[in-house]
Amino acid sequence: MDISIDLAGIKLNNPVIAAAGTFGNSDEYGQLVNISLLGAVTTKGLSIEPWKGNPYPRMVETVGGLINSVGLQNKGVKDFIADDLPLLRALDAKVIVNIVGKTIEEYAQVASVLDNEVGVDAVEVNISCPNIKKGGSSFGTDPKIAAQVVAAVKKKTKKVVIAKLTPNVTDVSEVAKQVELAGADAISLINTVKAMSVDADTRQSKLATLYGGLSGPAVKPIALRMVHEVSQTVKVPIIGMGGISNTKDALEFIIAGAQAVAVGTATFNNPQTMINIINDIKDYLKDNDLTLKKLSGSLKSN
Amino acid sequence: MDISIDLAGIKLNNPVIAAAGTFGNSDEYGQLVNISLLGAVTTKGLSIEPWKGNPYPRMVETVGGLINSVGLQNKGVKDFIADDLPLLRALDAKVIVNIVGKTIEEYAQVASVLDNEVGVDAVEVNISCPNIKKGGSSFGTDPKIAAQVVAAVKKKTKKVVIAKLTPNVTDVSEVAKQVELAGADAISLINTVKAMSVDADTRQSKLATLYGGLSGPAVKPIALRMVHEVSQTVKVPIIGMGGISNTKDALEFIIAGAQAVAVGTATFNNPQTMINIINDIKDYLKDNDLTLKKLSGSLKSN
Amino acid sequence: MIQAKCQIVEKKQVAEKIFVMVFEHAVIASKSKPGQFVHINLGPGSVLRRPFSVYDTYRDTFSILFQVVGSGTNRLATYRPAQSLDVIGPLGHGYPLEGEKPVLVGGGMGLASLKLLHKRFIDSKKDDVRVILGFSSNVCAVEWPEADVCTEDGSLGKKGIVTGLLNEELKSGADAVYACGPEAMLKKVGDATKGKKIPTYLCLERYMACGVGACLSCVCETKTGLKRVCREGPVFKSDDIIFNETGEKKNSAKKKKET
Amino acid sequence: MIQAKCQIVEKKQVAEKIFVMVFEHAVIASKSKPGQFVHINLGPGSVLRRPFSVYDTYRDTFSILFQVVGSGTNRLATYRPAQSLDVIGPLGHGYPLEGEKPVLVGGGMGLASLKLLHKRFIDSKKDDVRVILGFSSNVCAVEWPEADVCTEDGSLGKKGIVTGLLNEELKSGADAVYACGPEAMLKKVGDATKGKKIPTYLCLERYMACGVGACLSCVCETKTGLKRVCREGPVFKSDDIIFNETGEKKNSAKKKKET
Ligand SMILES: Cc1cc2nc3c(=O)[nH]c(=O)nc-3n(C[C@H](O)[C@H](O)[C@H](O)COP(=O)(O)OP(=O)(O)OC[C@H]3O[C@@H](n4cnc5c(N)ncnc54)[C@H](O)[C@@H]3O)c2cc1C
Ligand SMILES: Cc1cc2nc3c(=O)[nH]c(=O)nc-3n(C[C@H](O)[C@H](O)[C@H](O)COP(=O)(O)OP(=O)(O)OC[C@H]3O[C@@H](n4cnc5c(N)ncnc54)[C@H](O)[C@@H]3O)c2cc1C
Ligand SMILES: Cc1cc2nc3c(=O)[nH]c(=O)nc-3n(C[C@H](O)[C@H](O)[C@H](O)COP(=O)(O)O)c2cc1C
Ligand SMILES: Cc1cc2nc3c(=O)[nH]c(=O)nc-3n(C[C@H](O)[C@H](O)[C@H](O)COP(=O)(O)O)c2cc1C
Ligand code: FES
Ligand code: FES
Repeated sequence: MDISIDLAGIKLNNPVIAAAGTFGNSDEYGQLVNISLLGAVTTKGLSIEPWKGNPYPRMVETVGGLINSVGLQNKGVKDFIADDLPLLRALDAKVIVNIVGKTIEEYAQVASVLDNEVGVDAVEVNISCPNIKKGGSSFGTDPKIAAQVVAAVKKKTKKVVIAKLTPNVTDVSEVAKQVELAGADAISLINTVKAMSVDADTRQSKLATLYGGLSGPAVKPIALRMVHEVSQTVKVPIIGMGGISNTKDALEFIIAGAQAVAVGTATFNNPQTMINIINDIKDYLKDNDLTLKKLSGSLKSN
Repeated sequence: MDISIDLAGIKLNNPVIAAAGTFGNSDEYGQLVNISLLGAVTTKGLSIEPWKGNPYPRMVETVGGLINSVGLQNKGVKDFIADDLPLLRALDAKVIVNIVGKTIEEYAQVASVLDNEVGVDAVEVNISCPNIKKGGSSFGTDPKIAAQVVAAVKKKTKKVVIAKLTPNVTDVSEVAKQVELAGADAISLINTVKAMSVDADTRQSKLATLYGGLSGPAVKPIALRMVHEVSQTVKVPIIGMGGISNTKDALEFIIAGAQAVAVGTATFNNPQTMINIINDIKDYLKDNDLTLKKLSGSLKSN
Repeated sequence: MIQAKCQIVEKKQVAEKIFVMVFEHAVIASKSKPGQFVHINLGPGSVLRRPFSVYDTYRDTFSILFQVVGSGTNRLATYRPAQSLDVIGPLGHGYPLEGEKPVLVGGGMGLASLKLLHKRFIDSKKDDVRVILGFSSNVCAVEWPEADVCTEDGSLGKKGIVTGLLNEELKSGADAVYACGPEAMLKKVGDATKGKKIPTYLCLERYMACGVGACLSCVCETKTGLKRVCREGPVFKSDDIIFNETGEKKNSAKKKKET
Repeated sequence: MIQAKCQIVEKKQVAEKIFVMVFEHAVIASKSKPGQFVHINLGPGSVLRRPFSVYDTYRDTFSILFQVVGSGTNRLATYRPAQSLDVIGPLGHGYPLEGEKPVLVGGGMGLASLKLLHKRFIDSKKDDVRVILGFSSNVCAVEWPEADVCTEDGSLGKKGIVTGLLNEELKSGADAVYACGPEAMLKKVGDATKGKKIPTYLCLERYMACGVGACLSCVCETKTGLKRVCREGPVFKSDDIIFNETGEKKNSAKKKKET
């Protein structure tokens, strides 16, 4: 059964994508997962220069979720191209490179460097980074600034540009509308939800930072609502994510309006999650005599 | 051990409150819980005329949480005063009445009717209602409108006014700042997070409405972060809530900056949750040689 | 209504995915009336309790009959004798005992709420009580020797649905009807006695959160307004229930499509 | 590294809250080297796996030794023989075998990573291997006949901490040190051999999510940059580790208070 999709011009063998920051940069999961079977892999947020990220501890489990404060540690675009890209190129799966910056220019620079690289199918603009010029609030919480970042990246690359939205906003569809107008070829959401966990014994944050980002099944109902809202607003394809842990979850996102889905936290629990979803989606479509195209956005009103 | 608190002039025997909409209007839990032992009970959102709420189904369980779309069904302020208030007056616990409206005037009217009633210790202004004049988006997502609602209520009552904030905003501390300026005597947060659940078989929302509100342990890390943010911004006392299910959770909120805590969803799971927290907080304070006052907002930086 | 840790004293599988679980608790056992239910906490990790009819009581024990249909019932089925679960009960208003020739109609697991009712009728010397049970197929059938059974696929008992058998009983003088099962079936049972002055009691099953009337999630439209199934129900007089509201969801979905 | 359902073939409680759990899996058993770990999925409802050192291997089985310290280990302790758990392993880089007179130093459950190392030393005819174990008290002590034991409260073995015993061994010619335990202890072990040209290997335990190097949650500062404990570790050369980073959190908290 054909479950390939066209994502803004890129052909994915199936709609299942590894989410940024949860699947490493190349073959970290290669011994456990046949990565070539995935629709696409997204690499960890990449900046123009290496970033050190936040101190340890960077991760705490919560009910149905986890909070991370990795802080976008990465080796910088040059080392990525030298060390990791060759391995990624050899995969059947498409390659989406998640890019980050502390100024609009930095985003544009990373995109520009990647533009010449064979094997990079799309760049995903992670606008959840702290905007150092605006006192650290994230680029993605202001629709105008979000649009500026996307426009700047668009100018520097012929690759498909995906805008990755943050859920920490009053009106996610307004942000979606603005990044679409700025030229985003696709939209992915949600990034993690700003969250906190306190150790009642030490009376400190359980992370080395004060806040982190919540992901996993706990945020799924929020992510699904946002994907639906955005799907009612924009025409570009949507990659839905946030807590997807099994085939039912993936189907919910597609029905609500996503063309593709990404899996993050669930991979830590079971690295086979994405492979299982790919197989089971086929069964569901057969059983219900549907195609992915018909399924996507097919939510019936009540 | 004394764990009483002064909440904007009301003396609560302890800092544990039943959250609005989860504990009924009077003695629904009376056979299972000694309600008089609680710090306060908050009644279900009350409007000037009866509201019918949303169609069934109104509730769906998710991982670590539940989504409800009860839609503020209530009998209206007159019947409440006649049927329920006499029972509430007889309790040792303080009584907070959660009020709702579809226009700013409706909020003010409910507050005005309640102002003469003995046994109502505070009104909690639920600004998460759909603002019918503004196309249905909630009053609480716009700091200015949120402040207007609070100011209008303040004008009509001498009772303590608590502003209950919605988490569905980019900057919750901005809303908090504005309602404080408008005269709120205390702030409570969070209300439920806008969310969705889809049935992959019927391809419909699992609720009769499209979206509902997520509560329970799943949202706790988000609620805790917001309580901390708000505590850094305002001076009025804070009632923290969102997923509190045990004493550790309650302590986390108090450490992060709350003066009191409210429990909602966890009561459905175990009606004894609040009683357990009240008892265990005492032990914790003894063991750590602390008072509630010292504990509140005592988060140490990392 | 009380909340108590109740020890499981017996668990037996009676059909595929169907279990009887017996709990020990003298107060809940002695206070439970036919049609009432218990609200069970499934242990760490679950958010909501799950409601089950009191299937039977015997001395200091009460039992439930349940089918594994989702994650909660799946979890429940993993518990074993000697373990304890936190139970609230008995909850709701049960069936009043009326009529000399009552008919009890159960659809699927709905039968669970009728067993104790049957027993009480026999106890009160109303021996002329009939039981009609309908199942989708043989697979989920539960034995009840006195019952007339029908299955949709004819794999057990008569082929057909319960209202066929019910109509026969009504013709031969049945003077009270008690039913529990899927809402589509309940509606048909209500229709069968409509205008006939035969008291008809229907037991509704709705998603519940609190189980005690506090959360307003389990509401049902009636002629006297919205009622809470957990508190004013789960048993209602057939005439009172406005069934449209339940179907409203799907209907309005269709309507919107057509326009 | 593979991912496999592994059946529990044995479970025994060896002290209060301390269990040995034996799993059957030929490949994981045969590939596991001393100091490596397995990453165990605790079943429905848990988000993250939990890492445990491979305690021992025997034919087609491998075992872990674990202490119940929180919700995850509590859950793990509820599993029984004949049940299966999803295990990823073996993971990480273990201890290299060096020295003629090695000393193995375990603090608390850290001993779990040393048992197999001890076995390999004996296998390779390095009989002059010493084992020093330290516990906070008798309560959590685990038997290891060859070991010198000390407890902080003196309730078992000598009263004191492991570095006391270690220094004696160093004086009497120990030429390699292997340690696993709380980071404060590891730091002291590192200090004890600093500048002494005695190869010292420390096994770190950090919160882990993926266990395979993908998520960057388990990082540790080293002289050659940030390293992933799950992938480049958990065993590091003592000289390489920069311990300050770990303490940084509390230090900076104090500093801020002082200013
Ligand atoms: C008053 C009352 C008495 C009940 N008595 C019994 C009984 O004696 N024996 C028995 O087997 N079941 C009984 N039920 C139904 C039982 O509560 C549900 O089957 C159970 O809650 C499902 O939980 P789950 O997590 O396994 O299923 P979920 O995963 O929540 O749902 C699985 C499927 O079950 C259906 N379902 C879930 N909850 C309900 C519900 N409350 N009512 C109807 N369908 C539901 C849903 O449509 C869904 O498709 C009763 C329900 C009520 C309200
Ligand atoms: C490579 C590695 C090997 C390990 N080997 C063993 C072993 O052989 N036997 C054993 O008993 N334990 C071992 N641990 C520690 C074990 O993984 C933790 O005890 C376990 O994850 C705690 O889970 P929990 O949910 O019960 O505790 P939580 O509720 O998560 O935490 C309870 C307490 O345990 C501490 N804790 C949690 N995770 C860790 C961790 N990763 N490292 C140190 N402390 C932690 C926390 O400080 C917390 O106070 C190992 C850890 C690592 C990283
Ligand atoms: C450990 C971790 C690291 C992440 N790193 C990134 C990142 O570098 N860039 C990014 O856009 N999103 C990052 N994310 C967010 C995920 O890609 C994803 O949007 C989010 O986790 C929600 O999906 P999930 O619930 O399936 O994990 C990270 C998430 C986690 C848990
Ligand atoms: C069934 C239900 C009904 C609620 N009704 C109200 C309400 O009427 N007014 C209000 O301000 N909040 C209402 N809430 C929100 C709760 O008071 C609380 O803010 C929220 O559920 C988070 O707390 P929790 O996670 O402990 O439930 C309701 C929540 C639930 C679950
Ligand atoms: S379940 Fe809460 S009112 Fe019925
Ligand atoms: S646990 Fe993910 S990198 Fe180590």
